[in-house]
This record gives sequence, structure tokens and C-alpha cells, in this order.
Amino acid sequence: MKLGKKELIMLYTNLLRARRADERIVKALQEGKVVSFYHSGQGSEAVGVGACSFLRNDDYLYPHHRGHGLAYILPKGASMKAHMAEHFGRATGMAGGVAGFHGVDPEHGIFGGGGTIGSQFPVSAGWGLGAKKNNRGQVVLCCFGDGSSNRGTLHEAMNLAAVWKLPIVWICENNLYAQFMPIKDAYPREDIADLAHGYNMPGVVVDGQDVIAVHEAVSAAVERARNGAGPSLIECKTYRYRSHSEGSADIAHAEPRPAEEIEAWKKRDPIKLFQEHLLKEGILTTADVERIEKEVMAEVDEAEKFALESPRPDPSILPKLLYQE
Amino acid sequence: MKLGKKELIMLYTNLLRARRADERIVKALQEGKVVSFYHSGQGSEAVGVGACSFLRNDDYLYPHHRGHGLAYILPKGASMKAHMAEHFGRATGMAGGVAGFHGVDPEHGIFGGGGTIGSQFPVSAGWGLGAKKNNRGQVVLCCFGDGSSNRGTLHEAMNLAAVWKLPIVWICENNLYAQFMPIKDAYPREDIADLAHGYNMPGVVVDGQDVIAVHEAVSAAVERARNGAGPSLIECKTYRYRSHSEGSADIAHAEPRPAEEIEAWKKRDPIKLFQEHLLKEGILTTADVERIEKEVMAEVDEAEKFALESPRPDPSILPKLLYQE
Amino acid sequence: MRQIPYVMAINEAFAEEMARNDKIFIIGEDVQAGTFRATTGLVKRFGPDRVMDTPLSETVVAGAALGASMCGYHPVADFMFADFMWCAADEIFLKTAKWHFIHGGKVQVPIVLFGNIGGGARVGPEHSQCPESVVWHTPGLKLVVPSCAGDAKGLLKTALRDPNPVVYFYHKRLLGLPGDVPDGEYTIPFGVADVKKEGKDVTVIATSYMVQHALAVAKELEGKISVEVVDPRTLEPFDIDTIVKSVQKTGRVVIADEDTKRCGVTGEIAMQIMEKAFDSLDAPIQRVAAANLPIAGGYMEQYVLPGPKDILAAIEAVAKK
Amino acid sequence: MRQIPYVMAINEAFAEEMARNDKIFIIGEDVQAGTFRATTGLVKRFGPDRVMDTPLSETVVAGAALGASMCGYHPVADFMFADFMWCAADEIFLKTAKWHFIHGGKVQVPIVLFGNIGGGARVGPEHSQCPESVVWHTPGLKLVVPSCAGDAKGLLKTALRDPNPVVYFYHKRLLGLPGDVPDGEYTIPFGVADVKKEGKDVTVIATSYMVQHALAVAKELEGKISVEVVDPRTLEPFDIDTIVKSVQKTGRVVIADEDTKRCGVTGEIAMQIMEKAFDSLDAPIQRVAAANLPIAGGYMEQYVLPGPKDILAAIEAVAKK
Ligand SMILES: Cc1ncc(C[n+]2csc(CCOP(=O)(O)OP(=O)(O)O)c2C)c(N)n1
Ligand SMILES: Cc1ncc(C[n+]2csc(CCOP(=O)(O)OP(=O)(O)O)c2C)c(N)n1
Ligand SMILES: [Mg+2]
Ligand SMILES: [Mg+2]
Repeated sequence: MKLGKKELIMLYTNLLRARRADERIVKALQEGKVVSFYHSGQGSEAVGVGACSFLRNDDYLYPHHRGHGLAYILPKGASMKAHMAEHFGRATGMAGGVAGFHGVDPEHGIFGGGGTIGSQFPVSAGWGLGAKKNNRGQVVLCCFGDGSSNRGTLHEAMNLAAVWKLPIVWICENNLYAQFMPIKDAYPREDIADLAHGYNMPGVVVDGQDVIAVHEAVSAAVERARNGAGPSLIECKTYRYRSHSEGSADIAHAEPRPAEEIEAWKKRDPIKLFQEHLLKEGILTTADVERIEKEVMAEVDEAEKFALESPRPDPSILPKLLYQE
Repeated sequence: MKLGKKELIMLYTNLLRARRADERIVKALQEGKVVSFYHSGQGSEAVGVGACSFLRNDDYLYPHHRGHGLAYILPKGASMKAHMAEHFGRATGMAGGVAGFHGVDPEHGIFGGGGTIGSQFPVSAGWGLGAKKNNRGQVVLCCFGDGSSNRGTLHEAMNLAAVWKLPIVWICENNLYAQFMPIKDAYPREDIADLAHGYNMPGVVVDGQDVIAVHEAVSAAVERARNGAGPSLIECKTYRYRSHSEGSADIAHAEPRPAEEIEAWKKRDPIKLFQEHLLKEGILTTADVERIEKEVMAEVDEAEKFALESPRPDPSILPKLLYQE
Repeated sequence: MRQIPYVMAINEAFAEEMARNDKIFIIGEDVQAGTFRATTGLVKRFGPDRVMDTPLSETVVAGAALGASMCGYHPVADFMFADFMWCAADEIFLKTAKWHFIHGGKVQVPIVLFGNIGGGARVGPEHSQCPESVVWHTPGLKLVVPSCAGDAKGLLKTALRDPNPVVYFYHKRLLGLPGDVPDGEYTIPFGVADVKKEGKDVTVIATSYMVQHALAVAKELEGKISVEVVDPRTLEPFDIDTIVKSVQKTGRVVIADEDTKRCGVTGEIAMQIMEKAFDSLDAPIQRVAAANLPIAGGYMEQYVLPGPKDILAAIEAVAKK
Repeated sequence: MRQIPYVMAINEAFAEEMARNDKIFIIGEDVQAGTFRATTGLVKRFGPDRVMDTPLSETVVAGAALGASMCGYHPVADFMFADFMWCAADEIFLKTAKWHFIHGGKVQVPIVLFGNIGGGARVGPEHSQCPESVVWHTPGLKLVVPSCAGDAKGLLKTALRDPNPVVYFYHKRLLGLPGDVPDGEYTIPFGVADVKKEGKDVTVIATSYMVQHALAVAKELEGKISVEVVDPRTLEPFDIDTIVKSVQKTGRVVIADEDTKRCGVTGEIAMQIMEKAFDSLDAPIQRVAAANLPIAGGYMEQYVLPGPKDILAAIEAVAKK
């Protein structure tokens, strides 16, 4: 799919929405408004936005946990308000304020998630099976980090998907670290995409700071999956700017992450890169940039206001939530 | 290592020991002497024998479960008597008659096993770590089946071994089936050895009916591991003659295994092939063959007699076995 | 009434419900063949898309069922031996059980988690467990433990119509046991204990295979001690009321279950009785369960698992007090 | 006496024992940094071969520890959040626990399985559990649940000298709590309950963080109800004798533990008391535990987990009876 002006601006806007919402949650956390923890996604927004901006509404998505899914679920159609409200512990949150951080929005193919890293793989295989049984051309995007790729669940799920030709695109957001663990000490090859070989599926490496590159690689894999040709693995090389979770030390093993490394990656900020590109190509003017910034900030303000003004859940619902009637 | 006459005859004898002991246990089971279940290893003995006949005493071994380890543990130095006694539920068994089927013999580097398929991988990684810490050039052989290779534990263990360069040789006894599941429906590639690629380690395919081919491939990998160059994966193509476990149907999914398939493999019986080779090369005479057969049968008879005459464990030991004092 | 073996009753329930609801499918290792014959033959009738043999991968058996359940299907995840559920523990105990609740009820996960339990085959501690207590301990999972053919069928049909995850444990030693199974359609509601035998001196609450032992012992004691045998049939939901009623009558209680004693099913039931009927108790409750040891293999198995003798001794002990 | 925080006491125990025995090493995710600061700094002193950061792979954290233990080492497998042990359940509950027994005692598996437990951080059901009951249910695992800095240190040192697998659960909410820790070498034996506060009206048996709640409530009730607080400190081995002695004195019992109520720790302790001291009980035992629900996140957490108010209500209820 060749992108027109409208689509390009949508991508840009989604990048900005993910970034500004993330920044706001970080701030809110520091102000004591966020009731749970938070894993910022700043720096890697091009992965989720590039992957998820042109999916079908009925495609299934397991977002990666950075930004607690923001860069993935906003482009997929989920509400920023509901995401923020969940983090503020409100009844209007995505999970009704019961989870504190899980994104769920079945109408947009987002069925929720788990708290153990690597648990996305088996359940995504299940969605792939559901999609295949439905036979309506749906695909599944299962997103995860470099560290997540160490879990054995990935092996079982990729194998099942490959042998049953399930319509799944495995998307790895390789930001070089898993909590404090550098991926170079956790995996023996340069590219996680090389795992694909063992499952007879395409393994592709892309620049995760380049939203168009991500979009193109994912689109090709999505097409393949929709056409019944089975799963693919796409690795996006990227970075996170902030520490693993808000409040945790910014370290590799037990030493600070190298300042030069952080600086070098910030020079390749996905929003900056894409903005420069769009300005250069004449797709955006500086006036557009300012307008979009304002619009996005308005959405973020509104989302925070909505969250703050929403009530906490009524605890009496809890026992009723245990089972579906 | 180039094998001399003595070594070749030892290999042949080990093949026969594994086969005859296995046949005897099958018979004993039919006679009601075996107290647990049994998974015959007939047809694939060249894998264990080729892999384990020249290991060091202090190398660590996790045998594959076919023959409940016979073809692996006998060449490693374990006692046929104790193996048989365990299956007869006797106090003289490898596990003191408490397990009923697990092989354990710490003096020969055999530390026991588990009943869930795929559980061999993580614990073998641990032995690899122990071996590396010991720094005495020990290696670990971790043996498993084609079906076992579907477990995610393999991924986690191979990855750890690769990234830490643990001295482990992963040996897959691919007999084309996992219980009733044909490997072609359980894994998307022809060769399980192709999994090695993702972990930056050698992946080798050998004829599992050819004891010398297995020996050579394993020896090379063992050398590599001893020298600190890390793990390897070796896939041995083989077959099992009998059904999955004694008493179970001999089927693929829900249909009988093809008779032609079984017949074709029986033509490539590992003992027959090797005997023909040794006779042709003049390493063995027909008189030798008869003598070895008699010796092995004597060992098997003695093992069965030993097992039958051994007492059952005293149940009062059970509570004391829970903890090491 | 028609008598068929327990495992055939299970097989029948699958066939009937699969015919009734095309969203039901069975997924697991070797389910087309059916290791314990619970699913044997179904592939012929319903095809390999509804009776799906998987690779040897417990996490995706559980995960595939969990995922597909959200897409509108009603999967049965067959773990062969229930012990193997431990290979997918995160998927079962931290995901399947909690998914509906933690997402504010916004997704439904109708699944049957199916596993064979119990000792008696002397195949050691990883093929013989009755992992009931860990399941019952986990909020969000229903738990069915049928003790006879009729219950096995009726409860499985109910499980296959429940919009929640239901763990269904069927016992090795009951597979071939014939029992009354009505012709035609019937279901048995969850949370209704069954008084398998009335009595007035001692209440024996027993589960699964232990029910058969309890009935045999009750018969043996006839004329000496009048034993009431109550089978909860489902542990979650749990019918404490029927049990309390029996306890109020007898004042003396034995609880028999094959899972490990410590933090097991028996202690939990005892505690619930203490909470609801403390004043009716004429003697401390006796529990009969597996010793606090791994289940040994070979001839040693019998020294770890509970049996009729233990039930007998416990009944005699409470009766005396 | 010197006062240091609970987590520093743990850190000290590691350092002392690692200096004493060079076979001890720590293995897990992010142990060099120390997510909860329990292992922070040890890598500087003992190097990366003894404080080993692994890939994100719980099965090999558990398996590597299990394997290396048989090669003569004494590994500490750190699971970060104890909840993550579910990702290695087969390795922990079916392998580590059973290995020694099922192999006829021919191999030794000295391991410490280390995990952070408990709610209070509002981080949902997979980062907040107290999975004590499942561990206690599993024969072959010892279980340590320290409630204060002094116990945390002394018991960890004992764990690191035990030739068996020991599960050591330390609580999130206790990390920063200062407590008396003697200077110099000491260990605390397993299986010796500690009467944290003497009293005569009601016995409160509490574990881990609940001990602190119980002590606070006991103080609050001073002059009204005299509360004895007993901390088992280790659940396996379990010191039932000290508890029975207390029950014989008070006749009234509350048991408080943060794990889920059903099939939990509280019911097991209650049942053991019923078995050993039925006639001393003047009122049914009250249990205080987490509701039979997944642990909700955010503001909803508090409605699932037990707190001081629940202990207070339970004490008042038994005292009245
Ligand atoms: C099973 C499990 N192990 C460990 C953790 C703790 N943890 C949370 S995120 C994380 C790192 C994940 O790394 P990666 O997949 O690379 O994603 P990133 O956070 O770098 O985006 C870890 C170790 C967890 N939540 N679950
Ligand atoms: C975790 C687990 N799942 C399933 C089983 C049941 N089972 C025992 S052996 C086996 C097949 C193993 O196949 P493979 O690894 O190819 O070895 P083979 O028996 O063919 O030699 C199965 C499914 C088990 N023991 N453990
Ligand atoms: Mg990462
Ligand atoms: Mg096989």
C-alpha cells in the first residue's frame, strides 16, 4: 500500500499522540495520579504506529507493554481517555479500573493482556487459530520485546503458527534491553529475526525509528498472513529513552546505561525523523506541525481531565466480575 | 577419534545389550513383572550407543526416554541389573525402586530425570553450567525426541547454552513420531537441526541407524564443547519399531502407522547394518557374533534374575526420603 | 437404566455437545487417538478441524484455547495427564483463571480444561497427581470431579455450556467403571452435591475415585456404622449447604480426597464445615488424603495414596469419639 | 540492638553466606542490579560468575539452579516476583520438589528459590500474589516466610545451609521496615515458631506482613483483649507444637495470611489445630486471608487483600463467642 498525504499525516499524528500521552502519564505518575506502575514507551513509537495504523478493525492485536500499549492501541482505534482512566484507577478505564494498566477494547480487536512477559505468545496463537477458523481474512499482530523473545512460549507459539499457517505477524520491538539486561548478553546472534529460520517463516529486520519502514515491512507480512501464507517475524531495532519503569534505575546490569548511547538514539528520534521527512517532502508545513501539536495536546488534556473526573469503580462489583453469568 | 577393533566391537556389543535388555523388559512387562509402563527403544539403539560409548565417566548425561534410557546409559557405564530392578520395583533398582522407571547413577554422571517431556532441557542447562563452573572439561549430553523439540523449554535452554557457551550437546532422536503425532505435522521444516541456526550453533543431521555416523558427529560436537566453543545440536534420523508404549495402539493420529514404513525402516536395522559392516570388514567373524550374542544374553538373564530376586523397598523409608538430612 | 463405562459417558457428552454447538472444538496432544479413549472416534465424526492434534507444547494448547475462546469459540484443552498442566501453569493459573475478571469482565473465556487424574497405574509422581487443590485455590476456575458415569456425562455437558473456564478432572481408575447413564439429553447443574448413600452415624465427604471407595466401605460397615456418603461433584462451585445438612445429622465427619493432604481439598472442606457447623461437630473432622510425599512409583505408590483402609480407619476413629 | 531494614538484612545474609561458601551463587533476571535491592551490590564483591544475570527465561533460571545443585553447587534461583514462578512451574513443583525423593535419595538438590511476594503496590494479580499455599501443598519444598529483619537474615542463612530446596518468600511491604538485627553471626533454625507478643485471650497466628498487622492490632486492643501473636516463620517445617500450646492457653484462634483463602495456608493451619487441639477450642477458628478473587489492580486491590481491619474484626468475633 502506497501512502498518500492523508495516511502520512495520520501516521505522524499517531506518533505524536503516543508520545504526548506517554509524557502525560509519566507526569501524572510523578504527581501521584497513576495508581499502578508505568513503563514509558518514549523513543520507540514508530514500531507500534507503523505496525498498527492500517489494520482492519477486526484484526486482533496484542500490544507490546511499552507505554502500556499506547503506540499500538491508539492507531488501532482504542480511546486515549480510557487508557488514561485505567491508569488513574477509574471505572471508565479500559478494564473498568480493575486492572490498573491492561489495555482491553474488544471492539477494536484488543482482548487484553497479561503481566508475565512472554505470555502474549500462546494466547496470540489462539487468536490466530480463531482468525483462521473465522476465515474472514483477519490477522493477528503479536508484539513483544527483545527480552520477551527469550521465553520458551515464543518457540511453542511460532512453531504452532508455522505448522498450522496461522495468520500471525510476530513483531519484536528490540530496544536493546530487557529491564537491566542488554540483549547482547541474552541472545547469541545480532538479529532476533534470525529465529524465524527454524520455523520456515520470513524473518525481517527493519529500522524501528523509521515509521514508514516499519509500516512497509508489517504491511507485507500482514498481506501474506491474510492470504493464508502463514506467519512472519519482524524485528524493529529501536530504543527506549527512559528507564525500564518509572522510578527504576537507568542501568545495564548494575552500571548506568552509556550516555552516548542514549544521545545517539535521541538523534534518531522517530518523530523528529518523520517530521523532517514530511517537511522536506512538502507533506507538512510548519503551520501544520503546530496545528497537529495543538490538536494532540488538546486530546491529551481532555483525556486526563476525563480520567480525573471519572469515578473509581464500585468495589461491590468485584465478586460479580469473577464469573460471566 | 578413529576407532580400532576393540572400540568397534564395544559399539556392537552395546547395541546388542540395549536391544536384548529392551526385548527382555517388554517380555517381562507382558508377564506382569514390570510394575510401571515402558517405552521400548527397539530400532533406534544406534543413537544412544553412538553418542554415549566414549564419554568420560564424569560427563553428564540426560538419556532420552526410549528404552527408559537403555541405549544411552548402558554405554555410559550404568548397570543393566539396576535398570531392570527399578522396572521390577526393587530396592536394588537405580532409584531404589521408588521411581519405577527413572535411571539414576550419579557415579556415572547420570543424575536422573523427569516424567514431563521437555523437562530435560532446563536441568541439562544447569548441568552445563555446573560443568562450566567446574572447569574440568566435562560435557553434557542432553537427549530428546522429535516431539520433545516442540517444547519451549528447548528454546530457553539452547539460548542460555549458546549465550553462555555451555558445554552441551543437544541430541535429538527423531523417530518421526511423538506418541501418535507425526513430526511432519508438528514442525514446519524437514530437519529439526535447523533450529540451531537461531542460536548460532552448529546443527547437524545424521543417519541415526548408522552407529559410526552418530559417533562421529557426536564426538566432534563433544570436542567442540570440551574446548569451550559451546553447544551443538545433532539430529539423528531414526525410527521406533514398537508402539509408543507397551499396550498402546500403533498409530499415527488415529490411523495405523503404514506397514511399508515400518518394513522399510526394519531393513535398515542399526544392529543388522553394523553387523554386516563389521563382518564385511573382517572385524567380526560369525563365531564372534554368536559369542557376543551369548555373552549379552547371559548378562540379560543375570540382570533379570537379579531383579527378580531383589527385595521390594521397605515402605518405611519413604518419609525419610523426602529430605536430605 | 442403561449402563456404560465412565469414559464412554464422557465421550458421549463430547459428541452430543459438539453436534449441538459447532463452536466447540477439542485441542491437545493425541486427542484424535485419545490417550484414555475420552476423545476417541470424535475426529471421524467431526473432522480434524474440531479435534485438533497439536505439537507437544502445553503452553500453546492452553494458550490456543484461551485465545480462541475470545474469538467466539468454546475450546476444550486436553492436557492428557492433568499433571502436564504444570507445563502451562502461567497460561492456566495466571491467565485463563484471571482474564475475565482482570479485564473488568469485558472478555469472555469459555473453555474446558480437561485432564486425567489419579494414581493406581504406578507411573510415578508426574503421571498420578490429583491436582485439585491448586485449581480450587485459584479464583476464576470452576472445578468438576465426577465419580461415576452418569455424573461424568451430565457435568461435562454443563461444562461445555458454561461461559467460564471449567477444569474437568476425570480419574484413571474410573475409566472402565460402568454406571447408570440415562438415555437421551440431560445435564447436571454445577454446585449440587449428591448424597450417594444415606446414613446417620458418620458423614463421609468424598471426591472422584474416593467416592467409590467410600461406598464400598460404607457397605462393609452396614449394620455396624451407618455411613452417609456425600459427593460434592463440583468443588467450585461448592455445595456446602448439603454437606452442612448431613453434618448436622451425623455430627461426625470424614473427608476423603486423593490429592496431597497439606493445603489440600480435605482441609478446606473441613474448615468450611467448622465455619458453618462448628457446634454440630461431636468429634474432630478426620481427613483422608495422600501423604505429604511425592507419589512414589512402582510398588511404593500404595504407601503414599489413600485407600479404602484409610477411610475405614477414619470412620471408625470418628465414630468412637 | 542494631536496626537495619528487612531487605538489607537479606542482603547481608547473602553476602555472609557467599563469603563463607564459594559454592553459593545467585542466578536470575536482573540480580546484579537487584530489582528489590535484595541482591544489589553483591556482584561488585563476588563477581558476575556468582551473581548471574540470565536471559528472560524462568524455566532455565529454575532448571539451571536445579542442574547446578547436583554438580555440587548451592544456587539461589531468584524469580524476582514470586508470581513468575508460575512460568517455571514444572521445574519447581514437579522437578525440584520431587527430584531427591523420586530418585531414591541418590542425588541432592540444595537450592534456594527466592521470590518477592505480596500486595500493596497495586500492580495487579500477577505481581502481588503470596503463593504460599501451593508451595506448602507440594511435598519436598521447605518454605520460609520471614516477617521482620532479624528473622529474614537468620532464616536466609539457614536456608543457604540446608541440603534441600527451600522456597524463601520476602514481602514487598516489609522491604524498608527496620528491625533488630544482631551484629555478627547467627542463624535461626527452621520449624521454630516465634511468639512475637504474649497474650492470653486470643491467639493470632500470622505470617509475613500479616505479623506486622497483627502486632499493630494487638497493641490497639491492649487493655481490652489480650492478644498473643505467633509467627510460624517457616511453614515447612511447621511448628504446630508452639501453636497448640498457645491455643491451649487462649482457646480462641485467628489465623491471618495474605494468600487466597480457599485451599490456603489459613485453612491448613486451622485444620492442624483441629486435629491436635479440638477440645481446647472455645470458638470456631477465624481465618483472615485474601478474598477468593484475583488480586485486582489500582484502587481495587484493597478490597481483595486482607488488612488490619479484618484481623481486628476476627479477633473481636472469636473473643465474643
Ligand atoms: C515472566 C516475567 N519475567 C520477568 C518479568 C519482569 N519484567 C517486566 S518487563 C521486563 C523486561 C522485558 O524486556 P523486553 O521484552 O525487551 O521489553 P522492554 O521492556 O525492553 O520493552 C522484565 C524482565 C515479567 N513481567 N514477567
Ligand atoms: C509435558 C508432557 N507432555 C506429554 C507427555 C506424554 N508423552 C510422553 S512421550 C510423548 C511423545 C514424545 O515424543 P518424542 O519426543 O518424539 O519421543 P519418542 O517417544 O518418539 O521417542 C508424549 C506426548 C509427557 N510425558 N509430558
Ligand atoms: Mg527490550
Ligand atoms: Mg519421536
